[in-house]
Amino acid sequence: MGLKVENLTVYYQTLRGDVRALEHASFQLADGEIMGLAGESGCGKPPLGHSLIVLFPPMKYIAGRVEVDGEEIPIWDAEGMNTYRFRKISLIPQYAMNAMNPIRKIGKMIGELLEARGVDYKDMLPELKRRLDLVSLPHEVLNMYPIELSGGMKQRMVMVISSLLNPSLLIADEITSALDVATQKAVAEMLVEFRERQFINNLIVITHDISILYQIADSILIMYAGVLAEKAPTKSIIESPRHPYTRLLISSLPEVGVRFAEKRLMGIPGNPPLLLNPPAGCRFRERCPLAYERCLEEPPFIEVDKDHFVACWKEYENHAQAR
Amino acid sequence: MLRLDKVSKIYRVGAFGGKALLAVNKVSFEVHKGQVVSLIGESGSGKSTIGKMILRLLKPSEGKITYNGEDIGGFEGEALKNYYRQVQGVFQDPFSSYNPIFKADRIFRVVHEEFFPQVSAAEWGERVEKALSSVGLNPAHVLNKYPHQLSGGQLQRFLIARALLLNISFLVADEIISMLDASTRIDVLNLLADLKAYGLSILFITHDLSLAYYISEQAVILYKGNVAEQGAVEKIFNNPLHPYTRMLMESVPRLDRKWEKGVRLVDRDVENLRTGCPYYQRCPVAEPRCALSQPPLVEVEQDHWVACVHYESGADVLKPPALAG
Amino acid sequence: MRRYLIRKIVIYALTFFLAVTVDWLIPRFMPGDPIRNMLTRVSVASNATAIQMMYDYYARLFGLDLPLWQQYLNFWKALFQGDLGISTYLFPTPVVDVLKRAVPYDVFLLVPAILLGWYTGNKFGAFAARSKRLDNFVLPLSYILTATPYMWLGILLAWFFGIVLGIFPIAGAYSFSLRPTLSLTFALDLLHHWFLPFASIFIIEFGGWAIGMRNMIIYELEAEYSRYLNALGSPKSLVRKYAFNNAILPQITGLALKLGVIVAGALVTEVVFSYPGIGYLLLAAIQNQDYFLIQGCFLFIILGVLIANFVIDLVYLVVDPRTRRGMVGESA
Amino acid sequence: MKKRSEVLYFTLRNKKLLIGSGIILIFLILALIGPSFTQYKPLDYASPRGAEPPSAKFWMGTTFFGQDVFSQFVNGLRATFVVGLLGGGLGTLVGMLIGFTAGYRGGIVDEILNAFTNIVLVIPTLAVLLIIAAYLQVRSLMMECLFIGLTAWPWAARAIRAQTFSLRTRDFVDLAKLSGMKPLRIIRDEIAPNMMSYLVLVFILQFGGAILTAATLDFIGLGPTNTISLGLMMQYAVLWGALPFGMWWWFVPPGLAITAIVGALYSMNVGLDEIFNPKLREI
Repeated sequence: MGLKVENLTVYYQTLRGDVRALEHASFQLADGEIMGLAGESGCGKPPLGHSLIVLFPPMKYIAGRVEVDGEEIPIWDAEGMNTYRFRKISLIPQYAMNAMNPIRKIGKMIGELLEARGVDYKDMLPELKRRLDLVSLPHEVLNMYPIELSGGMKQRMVMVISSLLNPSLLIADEITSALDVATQKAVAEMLVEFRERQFINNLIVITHDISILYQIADSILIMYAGVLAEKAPTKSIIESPRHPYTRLLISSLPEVGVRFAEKRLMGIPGNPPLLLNPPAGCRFRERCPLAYERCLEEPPFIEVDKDHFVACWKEYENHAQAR
Repeated sequence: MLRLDKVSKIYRVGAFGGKALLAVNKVSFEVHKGQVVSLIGESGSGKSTIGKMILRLLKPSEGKITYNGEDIGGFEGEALKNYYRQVQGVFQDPFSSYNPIFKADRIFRVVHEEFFPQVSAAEWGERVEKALSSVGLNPAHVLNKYPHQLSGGQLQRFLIARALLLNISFLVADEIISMLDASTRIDVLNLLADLKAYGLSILFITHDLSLAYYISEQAVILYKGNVAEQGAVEKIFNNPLHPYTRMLMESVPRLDRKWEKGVRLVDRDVENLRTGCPYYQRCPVAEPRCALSQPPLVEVEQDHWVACVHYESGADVLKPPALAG
Repeated sequence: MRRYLIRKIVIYALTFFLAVTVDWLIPRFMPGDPIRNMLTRVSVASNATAIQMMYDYYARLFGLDLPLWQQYLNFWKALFQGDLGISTYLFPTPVVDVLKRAVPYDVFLLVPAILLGWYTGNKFGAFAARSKRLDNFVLPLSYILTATPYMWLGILLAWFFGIVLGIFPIAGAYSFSLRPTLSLTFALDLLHHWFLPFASIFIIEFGGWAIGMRNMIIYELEAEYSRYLNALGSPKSLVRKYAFNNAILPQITGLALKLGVIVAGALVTEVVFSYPGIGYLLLAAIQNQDYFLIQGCFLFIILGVLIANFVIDLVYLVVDPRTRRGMVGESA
Repeated sequence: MKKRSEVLYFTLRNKKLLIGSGIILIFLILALIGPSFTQYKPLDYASPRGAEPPSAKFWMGTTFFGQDVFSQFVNGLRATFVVGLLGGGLGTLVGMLIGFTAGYRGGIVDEILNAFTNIVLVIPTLAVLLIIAAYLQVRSLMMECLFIGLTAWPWAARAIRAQTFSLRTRDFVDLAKLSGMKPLRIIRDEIAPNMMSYLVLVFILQFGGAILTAATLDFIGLGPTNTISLGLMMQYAVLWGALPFGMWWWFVPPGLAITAIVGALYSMNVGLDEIFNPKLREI
């Protein structure tokens, strides 16, 4: 059944008013789907990822519903969510390097965490050890303090902890950005393996690095300025993007094997709008080379091809014509 | 014009400098006029330390850095200031490069006060506007603002404009685009390439081989402070020799190729390896002799050097497939 | 870990060395001739032989005819022989004996007041951080308590409980009518006299540690390991427990750092209640210009604080795994 | 611009800061103009009968000897503010000097200064003050400020050092070096302005600490020999039987004033901290 998000809208409360960080987000993940979430800074990746598990002030729930395996999840209820966290929805945080209590031995910490959630540590221990093997961590780490582990080891340890109760949905937030390329690759591949072994059902990988997503994700969701721009299977996003923003974004990535002297790559001129008071209509309008009058209205996020969703009037019209 | 000659940097760490950490080990290279040299490595490879030594923010422990033949270690007072007129740096984190409590354009005022006190305010204003235009910024949009009101890309261009005001001939660009959004990255990179066309020499410090390939002529691959491979960037990119370089090429996620499956990381158990190849611990093709002595940098083909026993004269040149597994 | 200990010991040794030097320096480099000042302004003994004896004693001990370095060495030598001179105010008792008499009272008063104040303050501060309403009440109260000068709280308590209500004695360590014996009556009397000075130190300590812990724990509740626990749906009790365990570490260091101030506060509390500890003794020494006794008290206080500090460092070593495993060079 | 107005907004909304500074202001005004409201000098024997409770003539009553408590109180307040300002100010300055030097220079200079700071930190400073004061026969208020300032700096130095240490690794400091700025100027123009809020907090705490230390010294009778102070009032009160005679008007005001001033300073400290540190702001 996977994950189903409908019309999710989350604001950030600030002094100067609400920042409309995420609006009208609707999408679905099929069983076992690994989705990458990408976009520039300030596009709304964290609000989307975090609101699915830890919606705390200054984040404010406005509207929308979230279903995991057909069951509605009360994301607006900070206390009530505790039942679902860890068991149904789990998180590998961006701050994985500091996520473990510095003065507890890791094994003891896991034990206390599990007991607090009503799981017997002893029962869990064999499985825990199996998973440590899987991510190539020695069993001794359970008897060590976090400070004794290297960055990559801590990252893998947190991955094991977060997925220990086989959550249906796992959210991995910028987990590879602090790692060296070799470790980055290993960690990303382990996440895929977690899915293969059905430790987790769905995985959402939040990152600014699209090339990582190309390696591991089944689908990619591109966000721009707090709204969904495009969601499609990875291959389609990379090879035949439909949204003008996605196209520009992909083409501005430095391709391997290109030299300035031979081919000059281009960025996207301009800056994303401020979300305190975003422009009406399509939020990419001001930077879009294709913008026309209709873009003053907000474009719907529609399926233009199988599993390929786009929020762009041009695509909407092409699609309508095709039919 | 800028030359490093067996430069090393040893950090004293721990209480009362108890332990020594070799951050940079006998690195030599040269940057010619109008040339871009890339310094490539992971975090902890010593690449930023080299940049800081060139900028005189750190002192080399051994070796010599010369600029147009003069030892930069000897520059004091006016001579140092004169050096800074010609050699400047831009750093990784655009937000950390600005004092958050002042407006961003204060960096221009400081340059005015320190280097050009004789220039009138009006003329300086014109120069600033010209410099901003030449880095693709609209002065009216960016002047008189606080750093947090500008984007990372704008801030990095500001810093390049600052360097341009000094009429520099050498720029140390330390990971200047790694914290920028994808959409603005390439513009800043292009700007550097354009400046190079006007005769500026650039030391481009990065962890991304493809970026180095995009912009530079020469490359130095560093691992734990040691040069693993160095030479013409085309040769390194098209024919990587050192196992470390190959690992980098293989692990960097790319949009045109998927990762090879099932490559396991090597992590040999070595306690305080003092002798031997610095990459021994992680090298998939290491041999027992690799733990004994550090291989010297040898020229394998013209302008392509590598430090690996497999390429020492007389040794069998390693065939690429052997490295993959 | 060995590094940590060695480092600490070196610092303490240096501190002690410096303190003794200061103690030695002051009477020598202050304006005026200390011997003459003392003997002209204070009539300590009535008979001429005693005065002469003292004069000789001082002349020899200050040894103003000797070169300075020799005076300094002699001072150290005497110190190691446990010779701190003779009190003029309690002539001819050696300073060391005078101090020895006062010490038990200090230990009896200070150790419980400081430790209990620290412990309950921390517990209460952590408790206050739980709810907004409790916090709103506890926070201002604690701030007022730490802002209160020790002697003033002592005076207020003495006045209210001693004079207005008349339920506690306000001076001395035991009633004049009793002699120190090992009887229950005496023990109860001792406690009765002990309570108010104890309470006035305890209350102020309590307030200070309560605020400290409250601020620390709020900081720790924001820490990333706490956020991770929250994200994994752990109950508040576990999050709070971890935050407390982490917050208590800086509080231990804080106790070591504040010890000097606390001891100073306790000294004046003793003065208010005429409690016969070092503080009371010191005041008497100052008022009677008894330089040897002043020097002795000073050295004794320093030594006490240093030893206590070292004990706290050892405790820290046991409590914080990071120092124990030698991962952090300097955390205290 | 936005940032400024935000700070202003929080300043005006922060009760802790407003209440704290209000209390300080009231006492400050009292200290400044109070003495002109009484015709008695603090140590004059104004009333032939001693130990009078508060009345229209003697607003705060008289001491055992018939001295006007109000006059002593307002003059004592003056001394208290002087000690806070000068003693606390000096402590802050020395702390800045050592903290900036150690933090900016690093290396061996830092090691030495750090060890020195730790040593002074461990020695109970009050004990040092006691023996110094005990050996001096004539002591002025200025001297007291000097001694307090010279012994109160260690924790400030430690705190400033830590802050400087983290700031000096920031890129803008490197950039200032690349502009040929001298170390002193970098500390003054680049590092110190960034710590302004922090330095204000340090000063406030030093101010309060100096007042408490002075009160303790004065109470033991080692304060200034030629003026009145709040601590001295308490000493006289205890010494001359204010307790058994129930003369609460003699010992309550000085202690209350110290508690109120120091408490108000702490309250301001917390308030300012909330303003400067967005993490602590309540939304």
